[in-house]
Amino acid sequence: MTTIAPAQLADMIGSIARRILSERDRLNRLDAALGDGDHGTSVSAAFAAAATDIAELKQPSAGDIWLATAKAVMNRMGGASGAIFGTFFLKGAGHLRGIERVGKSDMEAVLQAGLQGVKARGKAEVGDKTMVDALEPAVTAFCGADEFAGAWTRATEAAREGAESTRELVARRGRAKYLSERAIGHVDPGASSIAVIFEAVDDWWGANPTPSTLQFEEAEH
Amino acid sequence: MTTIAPAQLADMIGSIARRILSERDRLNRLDAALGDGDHGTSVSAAFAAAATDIAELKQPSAGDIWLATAKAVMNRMGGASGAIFGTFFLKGAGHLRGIERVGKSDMEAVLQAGLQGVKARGKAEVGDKTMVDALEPAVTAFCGADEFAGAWTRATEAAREGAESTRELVARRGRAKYLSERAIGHVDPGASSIAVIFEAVDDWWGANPTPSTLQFEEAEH
Amino acid sequence: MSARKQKLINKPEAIVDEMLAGFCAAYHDIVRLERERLVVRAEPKAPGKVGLVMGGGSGHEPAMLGWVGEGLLDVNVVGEVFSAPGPGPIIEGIRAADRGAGVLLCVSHHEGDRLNAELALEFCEMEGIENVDMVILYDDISSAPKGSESERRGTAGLFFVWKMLGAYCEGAVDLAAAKALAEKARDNTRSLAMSLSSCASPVSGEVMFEMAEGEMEIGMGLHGEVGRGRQKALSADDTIDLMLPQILDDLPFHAGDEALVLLNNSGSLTLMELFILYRRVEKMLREADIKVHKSWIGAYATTLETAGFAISLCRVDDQLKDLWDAPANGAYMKQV
Amino acid sequence: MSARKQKLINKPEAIVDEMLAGFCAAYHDIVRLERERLVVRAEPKAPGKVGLVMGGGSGHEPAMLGWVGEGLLDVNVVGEVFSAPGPGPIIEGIRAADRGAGVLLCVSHHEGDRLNAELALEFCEMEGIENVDMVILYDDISSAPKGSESERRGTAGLFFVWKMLGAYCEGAVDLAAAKALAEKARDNTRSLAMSLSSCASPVSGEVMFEMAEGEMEIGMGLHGEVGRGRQKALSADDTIDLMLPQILDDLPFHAGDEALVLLNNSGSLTLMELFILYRRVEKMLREADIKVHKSWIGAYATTLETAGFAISLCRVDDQLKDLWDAPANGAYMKQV
Ligand SMILES: Nc1ncnc2c1ncn2[C@@H]1O[C@H](COP(=O)(O)OP(=O)(O)O)[C@@H](O)[C@H]1O
Ligand SMILES: Nc1ncnc2c1ncn2[C@@H]1O[C@H](COP(=O)(O)OP(=O)(O)O)[C@@H](O)[C@H]1O
Ligand SMILES: [Mg+2]
Ligand SMILES: [Mg+2]
Ligand SMILES: [Mg+2]
Ligand SMILES: [Mg+2]
Repeated sequence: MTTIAPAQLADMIGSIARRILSERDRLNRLDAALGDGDHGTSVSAAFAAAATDIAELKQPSAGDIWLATAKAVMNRMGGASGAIFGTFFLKGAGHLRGIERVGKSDMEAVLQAGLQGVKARGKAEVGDKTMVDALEPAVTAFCGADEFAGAWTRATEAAREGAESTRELVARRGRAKYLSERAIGHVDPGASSIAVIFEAVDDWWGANPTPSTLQFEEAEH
Repeated sequence: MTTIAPAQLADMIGSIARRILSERDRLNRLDAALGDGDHGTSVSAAFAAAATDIAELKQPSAGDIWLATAKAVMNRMGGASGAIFGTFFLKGAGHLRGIERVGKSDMEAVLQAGLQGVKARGKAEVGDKTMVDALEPAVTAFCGADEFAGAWTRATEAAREGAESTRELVARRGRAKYLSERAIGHVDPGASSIAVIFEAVDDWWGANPTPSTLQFEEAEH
Repeated sequence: MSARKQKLINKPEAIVDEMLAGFCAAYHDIVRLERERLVVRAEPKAPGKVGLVMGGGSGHEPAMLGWVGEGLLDVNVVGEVFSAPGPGPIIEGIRAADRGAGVLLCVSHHEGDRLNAELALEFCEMEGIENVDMVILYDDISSAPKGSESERRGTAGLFFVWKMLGAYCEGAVDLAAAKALAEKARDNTRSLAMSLSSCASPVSGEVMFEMAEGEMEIGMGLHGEVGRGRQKALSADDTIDLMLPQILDDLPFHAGDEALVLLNNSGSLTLMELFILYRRVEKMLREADIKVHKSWIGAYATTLETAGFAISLCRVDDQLKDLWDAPANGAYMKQV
Repeated sequence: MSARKQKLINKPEAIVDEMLAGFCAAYHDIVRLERERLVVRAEPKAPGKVGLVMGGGSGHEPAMLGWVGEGLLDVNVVGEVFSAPGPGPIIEGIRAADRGAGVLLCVSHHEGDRLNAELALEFCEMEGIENVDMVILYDDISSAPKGSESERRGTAGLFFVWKMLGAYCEGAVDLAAAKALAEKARDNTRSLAMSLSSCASPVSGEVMFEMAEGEMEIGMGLHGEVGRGRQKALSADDTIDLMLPQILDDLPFHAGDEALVLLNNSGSLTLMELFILYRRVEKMLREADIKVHKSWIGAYATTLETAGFAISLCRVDDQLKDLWDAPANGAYMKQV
């Protein structure tokens, strides 16, 4: 693959949903240490809802899929994290308008727009112990790679490292901020779920799905 | 002593109050197993109030002292036990009307009237795991003895045995009734406080207080 | 789970008096502390009307303090935690409630409350206080079998009786009629409680009884009196399915009946749980064709911080409905 | 003490929807479930008046559900436990509250609530929904220092704002004026909370945070957000002596001021404890010559079954007093 068709994009969201679900309890446990213990539950419910909503779209464009994901994540996750994770897709959806098959440079723009949107909305920078600690290095790594395939792998590694880096931080955003030093020693759940999302996409890309395995029909381009 | 003067009767109540106070925590613990854990607190507060109220009476008769004790016990203890323990003194007070110095046969009538009043009021019989299990044998033993001194000692022994006998019983009255078989193995707190009261009187009698040690003045008869 | 032993109090001996001081300061437009342990209406009811006195132990707040006021009780005589007041304070309460048409002393049926009420009435007779009567109220179906209703305990469902009797006595001039109305309301009321946890006494700091996490007990009394034994905790729906039919069968309630419904929080259940429970109650009543005239969900008669609830139902006819709908202005019972 | 993990629920995923079904069934004369997660007044307010929408996470019952009704909120958009609803439901809520004079979206200040409100307003603009504004409300003095008031969290004291703003919007035709009134009420309100215990999530069944028996923490947020660190639990009077002066100094309140006072139960404190606490509050205010216009003691904005409380004070002038005294008819806020 060098470009991604809308049906494949939809399948990718489905893969993310399944992977996040399998990590739900671990993410909840991470959140139990820093927040209210629901991150796994809400992020998995959000992506499951996104997959369902997308499946109901008729001949969606890439932008439709990204927008549906944004809305599902915002409305199903709720809370600050729903707004943050949702904004990531909402801003990306803007960049997908009019694009039929998503190439690597399109994806770079989508990820960049998402990242900037997240930072503008949530006012978090790298080092604040949030999902930005995983997302920003992942997006940078993705953009620095030449090809789609290697790009997902490098982004995944960067996201994992970024998530791990939150362990030693004090939180300046989100619920964990009220813990002050008591937050040290725990990995941020949102950063971990970013790593899980990139992992899921990387594996999905590796499995290299063909249009025939996908959920709904579309005209081949 | 072969008769008790009102001032001595007042002193006797004071002795009961002190002894009950020293047993307060043990009585609370007994009640914690079978009821709400307050028996020691309430019965000690009640006798303390009785002693105070009596000290404020001007030249009280024996009946006045018994009535003041009844009212203090009823109003300070409250609850079923306040009514029961209070009735014991209330009915006794009736028999003391017109009596200036209390002889053994007067005391027999007082105790009998109190016992009958308690049983009529609370509908408890021996074997129901209440204070009646200690009170009835104590009164019987008292009446069976020839003299005041030995009578208190025998009553005390009977009360102690009666209290101990409640250990193997299921309660049919009071809060403990709701415990059914779970009450077995625990001594009834009300029966224990009856034993403490008789012990206190017996010891007080043994110490043989003279009018000069008493709290208020009265014309000697 | 263990009950909370740490309490926000000062001296254990002073809790009742300090509570009353705070309560009466907060609601001085509704109640007044006539003397130690005696909460009376700020504005007494019209002369020539039957007075209503209710005595009882504390630890059940807002019961009964919160129901003193217009269209409700005239006087609440407050005892120690879970312990009825003695006859002395009750007599003072009767005196305070007397508006010249007699006084009805209401007794939530527990041994202590009944015995002290009896003693108070004996003293009244001795002291020549006339035109006083008492009514014994009960509603808890778990404490004695059908046929032995008069041995049952008084619990949360008496809420209905106070409200309707209070409305009635706002205008009543006849003590016997007031007593008959109280009995009518009582005889149409049934309750059943359950608990998930115990509570700890603010006096002794001791847990009242032990309950393990994941256990429940149906039929507990308002002071944690033992019910029908422990069982594994059920879901909300299964709990209602177990409890509500017993209440309906006991009166029994029939299709076409109208009822008031109370879902009473014993202390620390959340309203979220109560609303989830009520959803099932409402469904079952709808299916049984029992019309809910009005429902109340909240902490009305508590057992300190016990986690549990009671369902109470009162079958109402037109008279009782009118009395229910009449205005009331207590600190914790307001109706326009 | 450990928090109660055993909950009376059915499926954890269904708690919010089942709660709303039960709540709306019980209070169908006051509220209606317009659609999933949208609680609206049974009778909408007069056309041409400003609509009031409040969104928020659940777990705080009776807030905010209980304050939908005449003289109060028009719409409550309900989120998951302790989690703000997303922009989609908020927009539906705004639509439902629109009576032709614009809609004010009230936000209790927490990151999630603010972000989703901002998103909702952006979507409204995109979709051409006009005359919508939002107001950010806060009152918790422990969450940011004086001078940084706008970074503070919204907690129990917003009770005052809803009530007065609701009364105002019953007649208001001007959105900007409504927003200004909300800000005025907010800027006169201060709160401080404390806790003795944690709570357990009904979703995960996990305890939110651990607290040892005998510890307390001053300044906790409405979701158990950390306050000023743990300390040994104090007596009731000492706790008030520690907390109330901080509130008075913050506004600051002056001798001669009039104030509304709320003593809010975080969940499982007993009313007995609250009355004992209020006794000291009232004394301290009296000594500071601050007149209590009206006081409320009870569970208004809870943190599930947390044992703790908040003190909230709102300085009132004649306008605010009139708005406070105006009638209200919500399921859990009734005033004649
Ligand atoms: N302002 C913010 N900017 C970026 N990420 C944030 C922000 N606030 C919260 N998050 C992320 O959200 C995660 C928590 O998500 P979740 O548990 O689902 O939400 P909630 O805290 O509402 O329960 C945090 O771990 C953090 O990564
Ligand atoms: N009906 C009764 N007849 C005789 N004694 C009773 C009766 N009910 C209760 N008691 C006595 O009262 C005791 C409990 O006293 P106490 O703990 O002070 O009262 P409460 O149960 O109200 O807390 C019981 O141990 C029992 O001996
Ligand atoms: Mg979370
Ligand atoms: Mg006891
Ligand atoms: Mg007791
Ligand atoms: Mg959350």
